[in-house]
Amino acid sequence: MTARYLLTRVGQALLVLACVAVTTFALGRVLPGDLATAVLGQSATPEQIAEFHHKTGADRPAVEQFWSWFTGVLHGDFGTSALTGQRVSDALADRAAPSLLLVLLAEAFALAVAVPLAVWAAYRQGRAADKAANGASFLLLATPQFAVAVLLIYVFAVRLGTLPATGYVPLDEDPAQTFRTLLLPAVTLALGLAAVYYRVLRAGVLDTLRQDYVLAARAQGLTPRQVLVSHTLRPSLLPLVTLVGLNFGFLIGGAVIVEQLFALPGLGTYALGAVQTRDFAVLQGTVLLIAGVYVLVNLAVDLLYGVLDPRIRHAR
Amino acid sequence: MTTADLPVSAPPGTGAVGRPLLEVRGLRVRYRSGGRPFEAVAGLDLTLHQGETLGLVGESGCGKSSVARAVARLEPDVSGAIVFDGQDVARTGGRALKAYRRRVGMVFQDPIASLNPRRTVRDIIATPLELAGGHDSTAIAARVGELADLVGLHPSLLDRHPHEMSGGQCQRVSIARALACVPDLLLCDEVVSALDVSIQAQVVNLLMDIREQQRLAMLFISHDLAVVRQLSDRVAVMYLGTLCEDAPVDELFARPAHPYTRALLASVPGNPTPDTALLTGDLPSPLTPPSGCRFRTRCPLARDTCAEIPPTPKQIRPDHHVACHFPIDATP
Amino acid sequence: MNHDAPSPSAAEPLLNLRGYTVHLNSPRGTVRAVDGVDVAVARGRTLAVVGESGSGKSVLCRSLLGLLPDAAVALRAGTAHFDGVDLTALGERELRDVRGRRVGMVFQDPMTALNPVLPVWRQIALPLKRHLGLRGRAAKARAVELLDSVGIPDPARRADQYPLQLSGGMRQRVMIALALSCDPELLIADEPTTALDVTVQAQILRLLDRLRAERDMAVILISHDLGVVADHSDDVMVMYAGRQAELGPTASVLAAPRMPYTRALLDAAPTLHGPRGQHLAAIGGQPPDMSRLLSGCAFADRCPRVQDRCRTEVPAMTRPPGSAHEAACWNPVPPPRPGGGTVTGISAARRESSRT
Amino acid sequence: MPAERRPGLGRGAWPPLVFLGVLCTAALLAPVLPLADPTHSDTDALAAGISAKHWLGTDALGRDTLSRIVHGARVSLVVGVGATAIGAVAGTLLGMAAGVVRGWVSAVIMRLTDVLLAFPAMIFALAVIGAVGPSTASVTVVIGLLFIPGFVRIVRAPVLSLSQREFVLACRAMGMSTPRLMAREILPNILTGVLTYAVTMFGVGVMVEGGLGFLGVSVPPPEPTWGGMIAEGRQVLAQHPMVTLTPTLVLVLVVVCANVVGDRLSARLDTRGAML
Amino acid sequence: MPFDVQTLDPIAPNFASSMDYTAARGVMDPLFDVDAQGALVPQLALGAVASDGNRTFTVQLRDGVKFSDGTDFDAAAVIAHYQEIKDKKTCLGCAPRLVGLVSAITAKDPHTVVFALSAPWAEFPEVGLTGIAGLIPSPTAKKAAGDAFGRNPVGTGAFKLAEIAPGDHVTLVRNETSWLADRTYPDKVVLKVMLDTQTAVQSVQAGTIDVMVSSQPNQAQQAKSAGLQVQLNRGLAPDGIIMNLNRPGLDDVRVRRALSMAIDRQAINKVAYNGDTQPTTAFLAEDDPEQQGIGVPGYDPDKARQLLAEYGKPVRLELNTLQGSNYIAATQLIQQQWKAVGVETTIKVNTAVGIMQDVLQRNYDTSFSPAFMATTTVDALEVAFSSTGRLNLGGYVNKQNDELFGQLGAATDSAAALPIARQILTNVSNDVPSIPVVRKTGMFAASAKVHLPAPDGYRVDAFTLTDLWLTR
Repeated sequence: MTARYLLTRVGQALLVLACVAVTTFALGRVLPGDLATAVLGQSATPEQIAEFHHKTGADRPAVEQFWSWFTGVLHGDFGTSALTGQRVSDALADRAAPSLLLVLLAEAFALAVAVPLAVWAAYRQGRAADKAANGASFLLLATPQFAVAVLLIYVFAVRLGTLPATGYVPLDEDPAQTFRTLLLPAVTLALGLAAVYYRVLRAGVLDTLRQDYVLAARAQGLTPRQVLVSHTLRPSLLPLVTLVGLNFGFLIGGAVIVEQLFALPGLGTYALGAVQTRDFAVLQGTVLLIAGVYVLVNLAVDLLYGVLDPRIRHAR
Repeated sequence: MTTADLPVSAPPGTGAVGRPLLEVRGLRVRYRSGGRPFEAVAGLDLTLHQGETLGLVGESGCGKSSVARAVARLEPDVSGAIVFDGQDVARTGGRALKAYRRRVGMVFQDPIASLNPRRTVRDIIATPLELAGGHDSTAIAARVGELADLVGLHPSLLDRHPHEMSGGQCQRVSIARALACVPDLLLCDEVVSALDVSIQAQVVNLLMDIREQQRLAMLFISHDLAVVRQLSDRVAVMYLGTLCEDAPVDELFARPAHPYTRALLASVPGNPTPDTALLTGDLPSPLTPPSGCRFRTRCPLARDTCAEIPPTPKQIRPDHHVACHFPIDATP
Repeated sequence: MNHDAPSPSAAEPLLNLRGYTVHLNSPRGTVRAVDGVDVAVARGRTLAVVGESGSGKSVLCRSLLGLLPDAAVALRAGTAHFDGVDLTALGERELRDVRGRRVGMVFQDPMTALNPVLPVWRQIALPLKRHLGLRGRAAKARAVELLDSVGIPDPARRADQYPLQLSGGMRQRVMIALALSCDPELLIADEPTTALDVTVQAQILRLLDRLRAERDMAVILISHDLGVVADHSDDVMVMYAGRQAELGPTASVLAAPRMPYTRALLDAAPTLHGPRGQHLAAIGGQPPDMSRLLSGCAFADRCPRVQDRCRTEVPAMTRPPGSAHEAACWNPVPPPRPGGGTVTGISAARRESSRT
Repeated sequence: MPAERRPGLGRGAWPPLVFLGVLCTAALLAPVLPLADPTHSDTDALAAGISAKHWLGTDALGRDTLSRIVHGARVSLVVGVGATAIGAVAGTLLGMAAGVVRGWVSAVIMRLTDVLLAFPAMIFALAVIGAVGPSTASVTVVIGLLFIPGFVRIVRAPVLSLSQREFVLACRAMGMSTPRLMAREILPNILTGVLTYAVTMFGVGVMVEGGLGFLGVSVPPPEPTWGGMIAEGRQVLAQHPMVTLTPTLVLVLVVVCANVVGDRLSARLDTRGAML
Repeated sequence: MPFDVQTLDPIAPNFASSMDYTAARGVMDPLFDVDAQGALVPQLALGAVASDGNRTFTVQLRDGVKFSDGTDFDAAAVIAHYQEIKDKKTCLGCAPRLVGLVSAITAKDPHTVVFALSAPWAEFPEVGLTGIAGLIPSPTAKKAAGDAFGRNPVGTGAFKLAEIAPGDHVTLVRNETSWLADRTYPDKVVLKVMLDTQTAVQSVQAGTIDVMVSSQPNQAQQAKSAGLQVQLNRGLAPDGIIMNLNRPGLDDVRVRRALSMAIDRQAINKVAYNGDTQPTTAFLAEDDPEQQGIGVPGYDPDKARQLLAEYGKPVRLELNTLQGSNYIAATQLIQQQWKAVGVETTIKVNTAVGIMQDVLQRNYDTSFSPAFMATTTVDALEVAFSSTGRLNLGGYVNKQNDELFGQLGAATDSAAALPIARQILTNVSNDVPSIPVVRKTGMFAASAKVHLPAPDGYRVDAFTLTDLWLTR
């Protein structure tokens, strides 16, 4: 893997982020509605609205607005929420933690379930265990997040009362409680993810099991465990790694429904709120952060490819 | 409409005399590997006369397939001259390229992968005729029938898909397709390598027959020296993108002058040669070719000069060229 | 090489197949991939198995070690005694102790048969751990030793590399080192040089000869190339459509083939010395559909010497009069005139000279 | 050896196909079927259970659940099919172009899909729908846009490998033009893969519409949509779970069916692939 | 809390939600509270005396009260606060008259403030010294923080602000130096934003939170069936539909009356609100002496059809409502009921900002959403129903009303004001510039261990944190 390759990828990533920034900005401009009405209320006079626009810079030409925002971002300044007066970067710092924790936890759960199950099911292809796991994966794939969430809340929070439905506590206050409050939302996300991961990895393992080197490994008298773990798993992981990366980026701001149902102060609800109140500084900052995480994770996935597969490492 | 309306090749020349049908001069084919460019073919000269078969042999990775693809204009990064029938086609486009493509047919190594799995044999053979244009469906159907007959395909096979046929049958389809527009030159890239011996013999025989019937020139690429010997008039030996030796077939097999040619012959199973002629080691990477003579790292006769000066082909006997500083003197 | 070794029939065979039969499931029905094979191989000897694709030679070897998927095998019959134990009677667990430990296997394409994502030494270390209990440094040291023994230069450095960093020849050497890692008594080499260039093929075949002699192994060499077989085997079994066509000492079979198929196979291959520019002696037609139950000789439809009986009765392996080997044919090719020499370019005599 | 084609999809695929077929037919015929008015409140039967009058009960506003599910299918299925069609057609064209035409064309297409992927999907959907207003058309188009990158990826990989296949080289050696090459030689070979993915994405589309409906930004009421029904039913979940469970079950069933059909298709594709 | 927190500065223009109010009410205290009957309850002020024909009000302040920053609460603080309301004119929750009528604020002594009005205003203490306007911040802190006071409020309240996490929660901690310290039970109160009321009820059930607040009663049944304490807070003002009188059809009073007559308020209460609210046709509380017996035309679909027939042209309308709200169920019923009398409507579901924008730009037909002008007094109706009113969102013009509002302000006592007020309400009920539908109803739900306080008289979805305690 050459430095040149890395440089190209970083360049591409920055280009993508720039495009995302422009798109968000443009999308913000075509949204009907005006933050001024939210901030100033129904009784705002035209003069007050004009003054508000002037103060927030909304009366300047779009290109100029974009440029000043963009240069601000380059200097680490994401602007200020016109609605709450909070610095967007501060808000994002607060909001990123629950989102990141949630996604990390969900991915961890999903992988912990999906990986062993997929390997085992592929090894026992066509047997009862495989069929049962396949059926379960289909069901989970088809069950919408909100249905899972509602069910989990009903069972674990309301009926059994063993886990809290809401009440996120920051990590630095009480890590155990953070974990407990994130458990249900993470499981909600994880169930769907696990089904996807299971299917992809199972297909990958089935594919790998057909490879000559697996036959050769069996011809060496290796135990099924050795064959599966040492020879089969790693070459089968590439599509899964791609997917984990994609989903990581996807969920970091995409778990809107789950965040809302579990009252988690994450990036998704923050962006959703910004869309609904037309708080553009917030919207732009959040989308850019989410896209940044996505791009970064996928860059990492790309690098991980090289680690997992020397063919890729040496082809670059 | 009859098949008489179909394009017909120019009358074949008179063999080795006169203007060559194909002349490749200083051919270079470049690829990129992980951003790094390298030359798969590094300055190659070849001459092929009308009705003649030139065998091109060498180990895998020596660039012989790249030569065929370059001649077929399938390689994007090519320099040098490819003179076909007096015209340099290396950089032509448009009508001239179209006309050239009709006069050159190509057959590939993998018989099944060479055919679109979603199309019937009939469609596949008809494709070049449709592309050439100017034929109605009856003329095309008639020509497809003729071609199937020519390559020994039973008409009942015409409505099958490639995966429903054997490798030998698929290769016949490929040949029929390559012959559809009555080319002057047939490029055969390892066409029998993937076939079993008994089927290989059938296809070799077929190629010998149509070469006679159609008065075709052929560039026959193979790593199998015995097959090349069977089919070729002249043989060129390649090593790591360069030409080692080029001679009439009997001359080459009887009196190989390049140490690499000799080693190749010695390695053929069942060929009685002392072990000392066998090569050690492997082909160097084309990304970092050795300086001077590219064969020197494995050559039993290599000396200091070989590392410094790349050898140029020189004629050691009539029509026998060797690119070696120290050719084996095998004059009887 | 032990010239004094007794002939294979006299020696106690290491592997002895009797009526060995494997039927496979396919979408079109049961395929008789291996049909009633009787053959034996002794320590220190090489048995070549020759046939075109689909003749059942790979299925034969893979099924011996239980490497075919359970669902694919419709029937396995006959016996396969390995050092006195019938492999067909062993369960998966017991077979696992045989695989790699007592029987090594080399596959056709070292590019696909080596795991692309594991460094070379790790791949060798896995069977070492499984069978010999070697771990860590000891395993790596042993892997490097093995690489050295198969002629890989700078083995310590190569051990840390991945297969794609090695050339084709080197990969096959690694594959061989892997197969030999636990000192097996039998090595099955399934077309070990088909994917390689001729110059490298020669090196690999010589390496196999050397290793066999050093370790007194039995070797089963699967090949479709009669030239390779001629140079590197003691005995040869020719297979056609899952059945034995001809079996016996290599020199005898190649010099005086009795089954017309073997004859045709020898004639169809172009050579470096025979006449050229003429048609090759191609075998017409295609191999039979193996999911059909063949009432007679499998080669009958393509055979120039076919008789009525060939289509109705399956020929058994018998030793035709005046022959040093067995063939399955109702109308065998007459033996060549004494002193007539070989018709083909393959000289069986050369093999003896190369062995000294 | 000549290979045999598997006949059809296998027995497992029939029940889901029949279910989807019945649902589609019912949705198409909804206006002429003897169903209750999906927007009419029967104030005497609020959140009622199954009865002769209301086969699947009623929702909290007393509207007939069966009728709302069938009418809601019109939205869900149109969005599922429409979004998949948009994603499939655009994604296939772009993916093929990116696979066949190298250089800047490929680079631009791939960067564009990256941008779409990097954009948080739900936020994108909410913003665009917020901008153009919620309707079946806007929801379909937005979900369709979000589907494009997936199809591009699904298409591009096989196209890349196909374009190195010898039959494609053969066609290029014959002088076949790139558009014709894409349409006649490459497209037929990727179509099954696209179809399989499309069937799965149809299920995803139905589910995403449900999610948007749940957030209240899908097709506006009183037009019944499954997501909207689930969201409205949630208000009375504790007392009347069936109001929300019935549409959820239907939604899950539709997506399961789509996935099973897709799985069967790809299994069939696999065996074909193995034969090639 | 079903709303996000925006600012705790009561006179900031975006101080709006019950979340803002509840938090600010915890940090700051008003001069007076209003009880359920509308009577003044002394808080920071002990009493108010009117003189000069309701033109001068002398307010006696509580002694010995300190702001949590240690400064004294005195007349200067009150004066500074009201002066700022007058100067900035940004206070949304303050009565417009406060800005217009208060001419001078002076301190008679450190604990007595005198408000001089330019015109008589009998209800000045009830309107001007309570609610949002009545919350008194620390002038020192306000000067120091400037615009940032909304995030760093300082008052005399039982609590101090510990943290604001916009979109998630506000944390208040006990203010030990408060004059209410002996009546303050929790050490810490976390006001958590939960946009989803269902989630909120479940959180109470699960014990994650103690009390949930909703501005609509939609989850009351569920909370009750889960065994929670439920308190329904019926407000004095209605929820209803505002109309844009410039739109074809809506410019005709017959159509507007028909629309009101088409609405079956009983059915809406039963179906959309589980019977937890109260149907109404009145702009103020029905039993309010000014309102008694007056209301917009009630349910009479036959008459509605007849009026529409008289109008003669087909009426097609768009009905706006708030996304993700409980208005949606009622909106769908109203759509059906209007359809039953022949008025076709399409529903447009919009965000709060979108509705606000549409309404302010008069880019709407009808809207059943929180944009309805809800007030408890007649004179506050002036903003909505005088032709120049700031919140006259439908373009309603009635010259007689304009005059009457003037007379109402000048009326010296309530007896004189009553007939004027009744005339205004009668006019408005006849003209139907907007349609009251149900009483505004909020709801609290809590687990059994919580002592639920009475709702804050000012809002149905807010309460005074001081009265909250947990039984141990």
